[in-house]
Amino acid sequence: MSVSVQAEDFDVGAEMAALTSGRADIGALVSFTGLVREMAGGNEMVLEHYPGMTEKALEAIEAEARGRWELQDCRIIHRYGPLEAGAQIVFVLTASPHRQAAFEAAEFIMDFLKSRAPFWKKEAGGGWVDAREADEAALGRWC
Amino acid sequence: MSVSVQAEDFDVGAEMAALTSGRADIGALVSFTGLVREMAGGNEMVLEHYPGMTEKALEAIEAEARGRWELQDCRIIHRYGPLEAGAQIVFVLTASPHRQAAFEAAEFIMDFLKSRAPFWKKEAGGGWVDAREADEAALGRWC
Amino acid sequence: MQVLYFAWLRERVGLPREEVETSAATVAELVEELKARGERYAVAFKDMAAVRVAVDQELTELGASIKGAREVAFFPPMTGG
Amino acid sequence: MQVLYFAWLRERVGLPREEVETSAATVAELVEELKARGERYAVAFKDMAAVRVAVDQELTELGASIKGAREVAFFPPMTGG
Repeated sequence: MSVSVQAEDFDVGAEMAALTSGRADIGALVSFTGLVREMAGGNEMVLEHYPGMTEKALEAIEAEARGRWELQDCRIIHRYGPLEAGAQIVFVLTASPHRQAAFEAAEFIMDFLKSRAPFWKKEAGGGWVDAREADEAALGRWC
Repeated sequence: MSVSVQAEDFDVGAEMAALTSGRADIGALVSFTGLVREMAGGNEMVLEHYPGMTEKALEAIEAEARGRWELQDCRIIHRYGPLEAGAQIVFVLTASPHRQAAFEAAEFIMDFLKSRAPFWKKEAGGGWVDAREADEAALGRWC
Repeated sequence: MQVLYFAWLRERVGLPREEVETSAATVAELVEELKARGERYAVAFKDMAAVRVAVDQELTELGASIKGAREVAFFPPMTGG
Repeated sequence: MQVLYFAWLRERVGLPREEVETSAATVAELVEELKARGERYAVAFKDMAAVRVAVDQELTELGASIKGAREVAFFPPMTGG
């Protein structure tokens, strides 16, 4: 199981080392780390999620990526709860013999996760972050 | 200066932490790590390079990426010398407010670096690794 | 059946989840029943273009059947990542 | 002018760099002069489709001028990353 939904922070170096440890068949490792950007209305946000469905949704996205690309391994971590500006929110790591597969799979996972995993962002000012049309549109290229 | 050409290994976690430290304006961080895959003819290879030109070529690739995408920072590390199977060869890190810019810039840098930075791989068996047509073709999509 | 609400749907309805007895066959019919419960529900479900639904933790459409479902969740478009 | 060789060009020529006195105006003319130096050079430069060149550390073409150049380097297609 390589999907984690957690309140705690994560260590990208340790995650990458754990994935490559003891093997020499991986050629390309791509990571995406999403960070909380400083906001106009205060520097904290809260990520609400749907326990149970979140894990299922991320596992389904990972399975879809593994079906589409030659992946040797894959890791997805998504945090929830209160997060300050600068904090890590999400981490996606893909390993493949080939760089293009690793890049595309990581982009695919991020594109689906943005609009299909049940998370909702609320800014410190009290407003819920609106879904971006650009995020929905980004799914189009994978269909 | 964010380009390093070195014989020593590098620490991806430390590189990422150094780039994001003390700032909260980055939204997306994409890393690519290239690793030596185990080879048929022995598990060591040697990377030869052209000191002086290598640094210039990598800096030119980085400058081109910064001109094309909204990058807040960028880091390129490339090793040379003897490298064992499983070892890290190359590292590219891009930071942007937006994930698509960070992904595309990292892919662009890797595509150019593969065919335009003066490195040559020699396998333990004594044979020089041939350039791949797929690598040359990969440049086409950026032109 | 458990009905769950997230984000501003939770805030507008005023609770995160509730047990609902229903004979509705589809999500859309369930929404009509809920809207009839009072002002808070009517406000929450006013703009259904902004509401997403999951039946037993699978994203689906308003026309989907809820026969035999254990859990129906309503929430705004997702904003993860 | 310094002439540099890398990878199998270095191995075939038998040295990594040398000082060359030349009146060649272009890379192509320089290659012809070098090939005339002997068998090792002739073998190294036999298939020019497999040879890349940099003048003063900038990638360029065989037709490029080398007037005033300090450094001309020959090498196979690059295989970094």
